[in-house]
Amino acid sequence: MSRLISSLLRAAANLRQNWATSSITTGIIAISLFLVGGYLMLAHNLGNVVIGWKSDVRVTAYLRDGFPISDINHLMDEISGYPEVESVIYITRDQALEEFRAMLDKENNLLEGLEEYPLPASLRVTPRRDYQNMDGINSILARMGDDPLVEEVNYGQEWLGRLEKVIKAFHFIAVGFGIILCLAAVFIISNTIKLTVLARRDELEIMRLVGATEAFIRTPFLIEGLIQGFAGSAVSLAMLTLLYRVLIARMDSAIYKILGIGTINFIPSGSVIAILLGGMVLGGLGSLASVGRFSRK
Amino acid sequence: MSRLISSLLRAAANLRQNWATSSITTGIIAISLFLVGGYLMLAHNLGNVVIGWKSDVRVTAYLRDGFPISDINHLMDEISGYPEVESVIYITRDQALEEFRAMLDKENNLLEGLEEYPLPASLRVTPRRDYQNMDGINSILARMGDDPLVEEVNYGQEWLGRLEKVIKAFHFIAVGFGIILCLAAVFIISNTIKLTVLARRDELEIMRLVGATEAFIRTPFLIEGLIQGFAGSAVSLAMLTLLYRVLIARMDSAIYKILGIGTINFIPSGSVIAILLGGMVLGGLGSLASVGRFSRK
Amino acid sequence: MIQLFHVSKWYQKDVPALQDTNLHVPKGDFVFITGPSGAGKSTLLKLIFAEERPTNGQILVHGRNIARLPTSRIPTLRREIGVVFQDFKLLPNRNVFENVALALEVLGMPRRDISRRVWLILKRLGMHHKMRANPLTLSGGEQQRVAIARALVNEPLILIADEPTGSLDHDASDRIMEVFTDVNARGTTVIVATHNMGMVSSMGRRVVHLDSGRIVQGETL
Amino acid sequence: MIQLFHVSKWYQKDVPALQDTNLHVPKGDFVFITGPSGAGKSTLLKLIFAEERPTNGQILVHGRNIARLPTSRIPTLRREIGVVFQDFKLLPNRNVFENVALALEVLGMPRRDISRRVWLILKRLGMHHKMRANPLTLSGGEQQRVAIARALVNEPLILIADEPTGSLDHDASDRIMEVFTDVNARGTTVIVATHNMGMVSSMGRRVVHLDSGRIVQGETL
Ligand SMILES: Nc1ncnc2c1ncn2[C@@H]1O[C@H](COP(=O)(O)OP(=O)(O)OP(=O)(O)O)[C@@H](O)[C@H]1O
Ligand SMILES: Nc1ncnc2c1ncn2[C@@H]1O[C@H](COP(=O)(O)OP(=O)(O)OP(=O)(O)O)[C@@H](O)[C@H]1O
Ligand SMILES: [Mg+2]
Ligand SMILES: [Mg+2]
Repeated sequence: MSRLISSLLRAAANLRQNWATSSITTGIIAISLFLVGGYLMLAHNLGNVVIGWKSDVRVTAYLRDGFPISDINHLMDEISGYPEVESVIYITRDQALEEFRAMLDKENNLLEGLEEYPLPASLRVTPRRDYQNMDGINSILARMGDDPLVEEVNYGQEWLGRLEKVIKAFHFIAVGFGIILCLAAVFIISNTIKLTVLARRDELEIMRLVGATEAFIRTPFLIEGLIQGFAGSAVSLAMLTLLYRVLIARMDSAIYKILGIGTINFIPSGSVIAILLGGMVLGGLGSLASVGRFSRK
Repeated sequence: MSRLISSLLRAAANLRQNWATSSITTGIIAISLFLVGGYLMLAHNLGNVVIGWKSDVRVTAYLRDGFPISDINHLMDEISGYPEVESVIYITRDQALEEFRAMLDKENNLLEGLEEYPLPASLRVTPRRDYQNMDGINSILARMGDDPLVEEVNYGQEWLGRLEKVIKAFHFIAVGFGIILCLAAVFIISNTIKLTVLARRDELEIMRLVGATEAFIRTPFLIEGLIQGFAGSAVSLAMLTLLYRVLIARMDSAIYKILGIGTINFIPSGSVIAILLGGMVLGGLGSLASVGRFSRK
Repeated sequence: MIQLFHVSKWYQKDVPALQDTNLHVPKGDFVFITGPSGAGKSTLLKLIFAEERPTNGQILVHGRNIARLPTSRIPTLRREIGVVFQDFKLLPNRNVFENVALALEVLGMPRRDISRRVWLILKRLGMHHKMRANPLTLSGGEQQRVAIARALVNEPLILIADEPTGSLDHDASDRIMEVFTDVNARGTTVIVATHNMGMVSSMGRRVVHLDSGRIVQGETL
Repeated sequence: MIQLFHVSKWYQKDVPALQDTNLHVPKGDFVFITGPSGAGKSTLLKLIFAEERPTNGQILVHGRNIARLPTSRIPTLRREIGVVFQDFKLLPNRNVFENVALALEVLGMPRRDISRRVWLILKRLGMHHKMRANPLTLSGGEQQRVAIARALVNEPLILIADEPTGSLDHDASDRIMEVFTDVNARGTTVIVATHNMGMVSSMGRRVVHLDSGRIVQGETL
């Protein structure tokens, strides 16, 4: 216990005496982790944008003419009971025509001659968020089976397939760059610490010459590294919070609408903890490893 | 001249004698610039993906019935003469119906009863790449004016407006993160160099005590910084090239198709030069500034 | 008890710093090592506290064979030995008190005892008024006395002093020698390398004279 | 010609390192500065080559007022002065040759001339065989001779030596004093701070004795 206190005191003294070096190291740790955190925030929010895109996924079941409304209601009840389904709406022929007109926008007058919409009435089935993908759609289709009421089913298979692949490609790129960024942060932080330890080789040697054990020498270095790592990651989180607030305050809410998200989110709390722990582990282990490296000639 | 040579020799000797420090510094410069370059490559190629999206931009001019084909040909010739226009195609009512059927995909049988497409024949005008935006479309429309042959014009104004805003938002985010990344690289590199100079304060002091002028002391530091900066940026470019080759070789050509690009590109040559120069300027000036900072007590 | 058997040290291929040296320093002895610059005095001392390892030969310190001592056992050895380094080896970013206290901290001594003992030894060497000063701001002689204080503060079994009075005037040197005589009288084995022949002769102690890496006077096995 | 008028140096508030000191060292003189440890010898020397600035008083070196010399003019001053530092101040990552050559490189001398002159001075001090060695691998006395070589190699107008024989044996010290006498005979003003009273008296030169920051013997205005 008294050993730990004495190590802590020595670590604190070292940090004070090498304040220039310590603050630069802390700064570099902070900036490196800020990059990682900033990228995480970016990726996290762009991920939400992409999820937003997928919310257009739905199944249209065109109905055969001539069935009574009670049959249709019964089918709707059944479908909305599926665990994968969020909602079911009945679209009449007239509504479909209305929508088609709205889609064609200004060209309404072109459709003046068209009295009846060429497509039949349909049920519009929106899956729950977790099922807004190929697998989800397929399991809804499997449940629906071959109902006599349903003439045709359409869910933009081509479009959905393409979207899923685009998302996969983006995901691959995003994760790839994220990994590179993390590795770079680890490299930069550990090597910065190595530089600071290199500059203190004389100190290490003198300690050894007066009979200090490796544990005695390394404990304060470990503590210094932990403190610098903690301070660095705390600063990086503070900078992230600042960035987040600036973005929230300054960014046009129009942009959010365009991107199809309600607002931007901060990085998830798991990532906050990961940054704090990561900083400390990198600082502490980096310091320890560097001392070990200049351990004996 | 002999002064420069002597400075060069001293710089080379210093690099050799502080090889551990020098190589770590070079490594940190390399990794930092690699991040910047890697991000540039990413942004550059995603930019191409976005440009690909815009290639869907085109103007559809619905034609009034009853005009002779010679009039239509004449109008087509006129439009294809516009500097903004890439191509003009004539789409007959039958072709339009075919396309509509293809769009509705499997539901062809639903349209069995439909003999004639509700929309009239049209001209499909594709703008040149530079004019695939609101402004370009508007200037084409201005040229076309109120031609008696044209009943209605449609160019998906809503969709294009939205796309342009999304692109603007992405551009804003991409540039923002790029700036943060560049600033972080500058911070990390300059502070790493400051650490190495801090570790050599004694050397600076001894040089001053034997009568060295500031120029004599700083020139080798400047040269060392330039060399480290150059080596670092060269290594970063080598790593980028490697990354590029791996991506080219490993990435499924399907992904390119999904993303709508032919292949991925390396960063533009201007950026290559910027990275090389940036590394050298950062290395050189960082070194110089750090020496100046510990100049006199 | 320190014993060297046919010890050689070759830093480089061409010339040995120490050659086939035999020496026996009994417990409680007081020995001067003399010889011209580059004779190998510091090398001989460094071998005893394992800063350098011998190229050939065996070294026994309190029964331990230094030539074969595993690295992990070196700290234990060094804590029994107080060393005054020729170049002082003070930590530049700790003050005088902290530098001296270091020799006790490595032993795990409680902080209260450390304070008392550091103060006493600094007082004895006339350096207590500079306790809070940084070594870099001390005069040469003051630094040397801090180095001596650090070597003595843990009351070592063996005191090794490499040119401990090189930066000190005659009176101060005499006072240091009194302190050394005193700790020697309490049982510490003392080995001092020096050029100061006046001091050596006035002390009337055993003298080992080195020249070009060989003991030319005072060798014993 | 070096002149100090009422010079004081206070590093800290409580005690001055040098107090109201007057001194005149004519061109070509050879002066010893003596005094106990902490008396202010090194401080006095540091003031002359502007490592430290005086708190009060004026210092003239070859007509320049050091107390008011702008920082940018200091290198010119220092190139006229060869200094043997008490702690040597050798660059640890350059070899012996490069350390000595540094004093000529700062003058912008061609490399060929540098090689010749460095070799000659190292030979004269018996250190030419260690030309490629790193200072960290040298014995204390060897390092001191390299420091002396660096101070002498540019044939300075003034030679300032702070305890230049503290790590040297009697014979080596005598040889150094011969070299100093020789450069003095060629016109270099020599100022040596030392504790070695035997050497001082055998040389029969002017002695300035310092104690607690005051000149107690040999003061002149
Ligand atoms: N680490 C080393 N590497 C190479 N040579 C060394 C090393 N240490 C010492 N030497 C050489 O070994 C020889 C003996 O050195 P040592 O330091 O033992 O001499 P010394 O008797 O202490 O001299 P001094 O009185 O000058 O301190 C010297 O020539 C020195 O240059
Ligand atoms: N940079 C400094 N800051 C504070 N005090 C200092 C500084 N340099 C020297 N001193 C103090 O000034 C006094 C005189 O120091 P100086 O180095 O001139 O002594 P000296 O005569 O050279 O002694 P020695 O013979 O031990 O080298 C000493 O008490 C010393 O502690
Ligand atoms: Mg020695
Ligand atoms: Mg002094």
